[in-house]
Amino acid sequence: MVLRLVERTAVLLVSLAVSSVLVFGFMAVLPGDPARVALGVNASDEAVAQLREQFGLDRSLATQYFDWLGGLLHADFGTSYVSKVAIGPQIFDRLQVTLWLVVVGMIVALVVAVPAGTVMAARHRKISGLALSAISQLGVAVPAFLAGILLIMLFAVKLGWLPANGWTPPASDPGMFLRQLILPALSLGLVQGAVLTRYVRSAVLDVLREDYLRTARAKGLRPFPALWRHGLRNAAVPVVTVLGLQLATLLIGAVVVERVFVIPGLGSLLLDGVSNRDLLLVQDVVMLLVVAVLVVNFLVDVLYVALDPRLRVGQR
Amino acid sequence: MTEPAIQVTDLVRDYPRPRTSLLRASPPVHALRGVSLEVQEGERFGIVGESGCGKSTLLRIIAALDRATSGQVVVEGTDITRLPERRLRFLRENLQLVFQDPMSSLDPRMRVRDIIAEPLVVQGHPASGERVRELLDAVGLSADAGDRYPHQFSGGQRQRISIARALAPRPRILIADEPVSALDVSVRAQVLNLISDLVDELNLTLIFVSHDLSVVKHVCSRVAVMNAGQIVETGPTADVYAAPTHPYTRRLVSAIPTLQRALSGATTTDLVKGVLST
Amino acid sequence: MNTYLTRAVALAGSAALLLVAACSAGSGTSSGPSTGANQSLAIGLVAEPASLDFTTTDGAAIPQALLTNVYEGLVKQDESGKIVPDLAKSWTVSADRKTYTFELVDNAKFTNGAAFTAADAVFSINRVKTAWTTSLKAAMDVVQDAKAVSPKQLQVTLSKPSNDWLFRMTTRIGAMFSQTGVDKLATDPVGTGPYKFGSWKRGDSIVLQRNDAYWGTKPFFNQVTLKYFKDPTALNNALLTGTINVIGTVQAPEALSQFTSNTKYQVIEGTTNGEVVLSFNNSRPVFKDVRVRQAIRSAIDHKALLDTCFAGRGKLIGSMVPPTDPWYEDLTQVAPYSKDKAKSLLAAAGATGKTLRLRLPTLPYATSCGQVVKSQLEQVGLKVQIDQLEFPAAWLTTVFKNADYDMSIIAHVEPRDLGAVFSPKYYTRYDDPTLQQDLAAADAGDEATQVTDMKKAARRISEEAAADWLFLLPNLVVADKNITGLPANAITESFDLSKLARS
Amino acid sequence: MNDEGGSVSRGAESALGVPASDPAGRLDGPAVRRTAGRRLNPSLVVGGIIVLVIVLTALVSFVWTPYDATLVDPAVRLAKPSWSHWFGTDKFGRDLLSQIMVGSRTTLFVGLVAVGVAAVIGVPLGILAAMTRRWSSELIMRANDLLLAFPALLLAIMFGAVFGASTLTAMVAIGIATVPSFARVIRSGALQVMRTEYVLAARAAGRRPFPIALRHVLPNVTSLITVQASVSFAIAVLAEAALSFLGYGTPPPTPSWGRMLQESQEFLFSAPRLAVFPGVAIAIAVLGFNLLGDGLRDRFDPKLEDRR
Repeated sequence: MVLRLVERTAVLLVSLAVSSVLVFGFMAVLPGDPARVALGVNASDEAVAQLREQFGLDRSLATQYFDWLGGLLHADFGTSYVSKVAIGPQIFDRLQVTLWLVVVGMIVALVVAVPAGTVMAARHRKISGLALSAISQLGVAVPAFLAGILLIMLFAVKLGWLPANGWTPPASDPGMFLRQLILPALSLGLVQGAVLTRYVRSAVLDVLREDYLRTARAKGLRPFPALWRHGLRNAAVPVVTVLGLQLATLLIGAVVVERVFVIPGLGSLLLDGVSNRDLLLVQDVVMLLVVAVLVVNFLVDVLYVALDPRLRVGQR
Repeated sequence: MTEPAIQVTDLVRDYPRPRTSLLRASPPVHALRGVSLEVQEGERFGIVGESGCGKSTLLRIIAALDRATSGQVVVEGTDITRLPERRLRFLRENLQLVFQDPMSSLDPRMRVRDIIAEPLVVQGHPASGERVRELLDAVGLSADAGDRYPHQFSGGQRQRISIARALAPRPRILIADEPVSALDVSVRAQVLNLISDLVDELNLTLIFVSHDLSVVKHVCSRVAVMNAGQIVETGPTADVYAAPTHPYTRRLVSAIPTLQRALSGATTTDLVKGVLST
Repeated sequence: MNTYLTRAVALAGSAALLLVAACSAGSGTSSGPSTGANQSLAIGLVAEPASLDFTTTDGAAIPQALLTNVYEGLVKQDESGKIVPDLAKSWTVSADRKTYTFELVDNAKFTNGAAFTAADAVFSINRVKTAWTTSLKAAMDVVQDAKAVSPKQLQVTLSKPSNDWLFRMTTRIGAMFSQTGVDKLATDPVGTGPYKFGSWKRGDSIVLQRNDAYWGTKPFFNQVTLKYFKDPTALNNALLTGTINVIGTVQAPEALSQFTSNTKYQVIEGTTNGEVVLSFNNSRPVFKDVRVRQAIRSAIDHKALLDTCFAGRGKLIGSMVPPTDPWYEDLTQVAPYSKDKAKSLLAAAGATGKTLRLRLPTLPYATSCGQVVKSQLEQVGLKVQIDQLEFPAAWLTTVFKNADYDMSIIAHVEPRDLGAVFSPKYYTRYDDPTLQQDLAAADAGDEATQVTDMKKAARRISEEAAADWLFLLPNLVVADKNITGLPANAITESFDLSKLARS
Repeated sequence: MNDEGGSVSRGAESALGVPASDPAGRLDGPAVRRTAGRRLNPSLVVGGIIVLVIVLTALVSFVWTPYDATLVDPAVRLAKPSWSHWFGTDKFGRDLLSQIMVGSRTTLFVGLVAVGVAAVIGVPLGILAAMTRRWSSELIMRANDLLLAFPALLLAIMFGAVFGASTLTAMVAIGIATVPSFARVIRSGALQVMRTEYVLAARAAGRRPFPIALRHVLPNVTSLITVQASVSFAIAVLAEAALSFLGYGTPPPTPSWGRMLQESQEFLFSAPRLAVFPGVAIAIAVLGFNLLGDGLRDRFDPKLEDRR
């Protein structure tokens, strides 16, 4: 198991290194000189040259890359070419916001998916199970932003129960923070939950067909208690895996939901960066997202081993 | 008969196992631990042993579908152990296999005609419909069977198709890997008899593998008993059956009554084991 | 917003900004409500600044938030468009119209504690030439010399008479900076205005605090939050649910009905400086023929277009002059809608069936109007191919800088921008010596001459069909019923917060 | 079987390999078998019908729509549904039904491009990864993981910024981002095929790897490809809608459901039908392709049979 951890870590590190080269490379081949882009169409060549020097863009690509990478390793994200402000604190601020959204969205998804998926599996031949299946199918088919708009129309505009949008940091006004968090987290979580529900269903179905569960039922346990005692741990393995993958989807889904709910998260930072051609900022945010996804995948892998005793031994 | 059809010397096959410790390499799985045997031309040679004893590995190495860790396989005078794939043409023409699982041994997306003709096409023979019909006839299937797909046949019929495919390139050596163990009891005898008849008729060398000593006894003149990657006993089938010398063989022989019972129905566990070992 | 936005287009980009610019009134008069109430206000706007430093960053978002609120100039425009005193109590112009002498107010102080003096004014004017990097700085080129005669008297000498210079002093380039307060302009602006910069939550809002040491009438609100919304629907929802009190810029005029029908809100509709222009690339052979340009103007049913793409809000104009400028004339009848006339003009020019590339910036009004323009032009026998270019970056490079386009649609929101837009160096590539003469005469003459000559220029570009003016963007403000002091017209660069109050 | 080894990583991987879009998650089952004579399952029927209707609508729209879908007619703007305009008109006076009809072409185009790109790259990669030796297979799958870390929407936005926003660039980006899930699923299917005895038989007959891939592996993973394509199709349609919402989707005047939805926003109160029709169209299309995918999967996967 230790070895496996070492191996996975090595793979992670190599992946991180390669992806940093990819991200840097992609930005480097983008048409347009960042300095000229930052200064504008009418800038003089001298001004551009001066800015290039100021940003260090006159150095070789390799130097720039290692400089950037070295900075990242010290949590120094550089200074924006456009706003001339340090990027690190901005990213950190926005990341906190997005993390709240993603984590609470994930919790919503789990709270929806685990019971719904289990019921769907346990009653897969019954009307209630089929009805739930149909609902989850519909949930998967609705774009997250549409769900958001509908939630706003209903709960904020029509009923006036919750604010339509906005963001308040939890420290400054916890009540407002929660009220503003509910709708975006729901629109992110419900749609994601619908997807997750179907994985839970199939994982539970698999477990239901296992011999030990049949035995347990043969011994007279009713389906839900039998599942509870024997099944859920086993069903958790594939679900956790999917959850890890979905975290990446959620991070990106947050981009759209942030737009609908006017939340100053990483997604809006990224979109602003792209439209302002704030290349270094975009590069940093993309790298951060990629790192997040890779690290989550790594953790899922590790968790996977921890959850499945068969895999822990290192053999089938 | 100057040289044996197949000569296996000191064959070893290890499979790596994933490391579980940083410091030591994991001990490899020893699938074969020094197997030697000789099969004479025209001989019907049986290999018997439990699931997982290394039978299938041995067959695959003989058929050059897997590579040995060490040791030597000589087929009709040629050492194939280190030959690259492109120089194995003679082997591909002269040695064919029949597999255990009638479900998995035929490509579900191909017509029976194309399945049987595949070795011919691959080896550049003119794939005449004539030959396919001839083969279908030889295994007891009607000529229109060629137009159908494998799933339209029963297990026994599929095994006949497998046999027809194996015979297509007119091999001199036929290797049968548990050809009947996945079949219904009722059709086992038919398929066994078919193999037996064809081997006689075409004057083939047969290697027949089974976990079932009684089946081997039915078909083979000589038998090797394998256990845990090693051959523990070799000899004429009748002798081994009548007077097993190795304790493991004795256990196998004494288990035959149980096997009889197994044949009459309670084969689930065996079958599952069989499936897992492949 | 990038620094490369030049002059008019700078503002044009974010439709919003322009829509909003509120006008300021003379602050000397004391008509405002009394201060002292500890109330706050939240205003919803559309384009968030990328930086707080408009000396190096172009775009309308920064002056919208900061000008007249945090920064003040020597002079400013009142709601009727007149130039009135601000940090200068009064001024005189020499007979040769080249020397301006300003008397400064006595008690103005910067928020960093320093007193405002003539030296600061000299510093600010000279700094435009040295430290500013935006293209707007060119308006200061005409200044030959600025000197502090006394701490409260400033003298500026121009190299040639220019009516335009004093007008430009009402815009951002006239903003007065403290000699000791320009170190961190991008994050910590220092000015003399009624508000001081509070905080900036990037991606969300800017908070301004009342400047309790303000030299003039102190504003009613203790704190004003400028909240930024990229999505117009979100902006509307924020007002509906009470997150904000004012929509400074209605981006989705179709959605106004939900406010007009609700007694909780007031809707204010006025004019702006934002001419939505269907611009022609006059260097393209097809557009060198005046008949083609005129045909296009005649082919467009402006009334139907305005109804369709801006819900009928806004005003039809026939040239590059908004009604708030002194030389405004109704020129909408210069090219009345007539499909037949358009067809015959095109036939005469041999342009029937030609394909034109309409390259649109990704801005809602441009996208909408572009589709109507395409449809209407195709009805008179032209083919129109629509391309969308991401705004600002792609549009600015392709259309604005490289003039690689046939037609485009953009709102030009800078005030008094006729001369700037219709010049051979601009992306319209409009080369007309007669027009240039009229403009030069207008700039050099006295006020009456200026009006006459500008009228001449406006009529000329309309008759020559240098472009088509689709409509003038309306100033659409929606607010809680009890908010007062909202200006009807938005003709300056700033959203003036000083007169807002709650009744 | 010489890759019997690394079972831990394989196990984890094939489980990870279940793409976020593989709701039943059973693609690692022996889906390579075909079972005949199964009764039709409802998902397959409903999904199939929906997809068929969309395809037919798109085809019909080439020869006939009630009105020219891009014709601007201010006289009838924002008309309510009536006999002359069944779904009403939008703010430009364009007929909504005609736009929905022509929009189905965009939807199909979107899906075909995205799925096409993903399949053309992902399928060979998956098969290659299944058939090559450990290190090269490992390399392909690691590269795959890496690509998986670049989310689709992100790629689409970047592509849009670089190459200009268009349906094609956006969907090529979505397609590229979908490659990993294709490659994984196809690899796990191809591994199953490679373990079958008919592949052994083909090798024993002297078939070389490339013909085996072509003659045996590819035909036997087509069911997986179909399932994956169907599910990816649904995802691409959703992605187009999201991109349109963000302003990186299909540019006007080409009718697109995603953009119609985006344009309808300012009418949410005054004319909600403008949002309802494209919204429902998108949901139905996504539902249709998802159901089709589920139905195909159930049909191809005998393991699921006892669940129904």
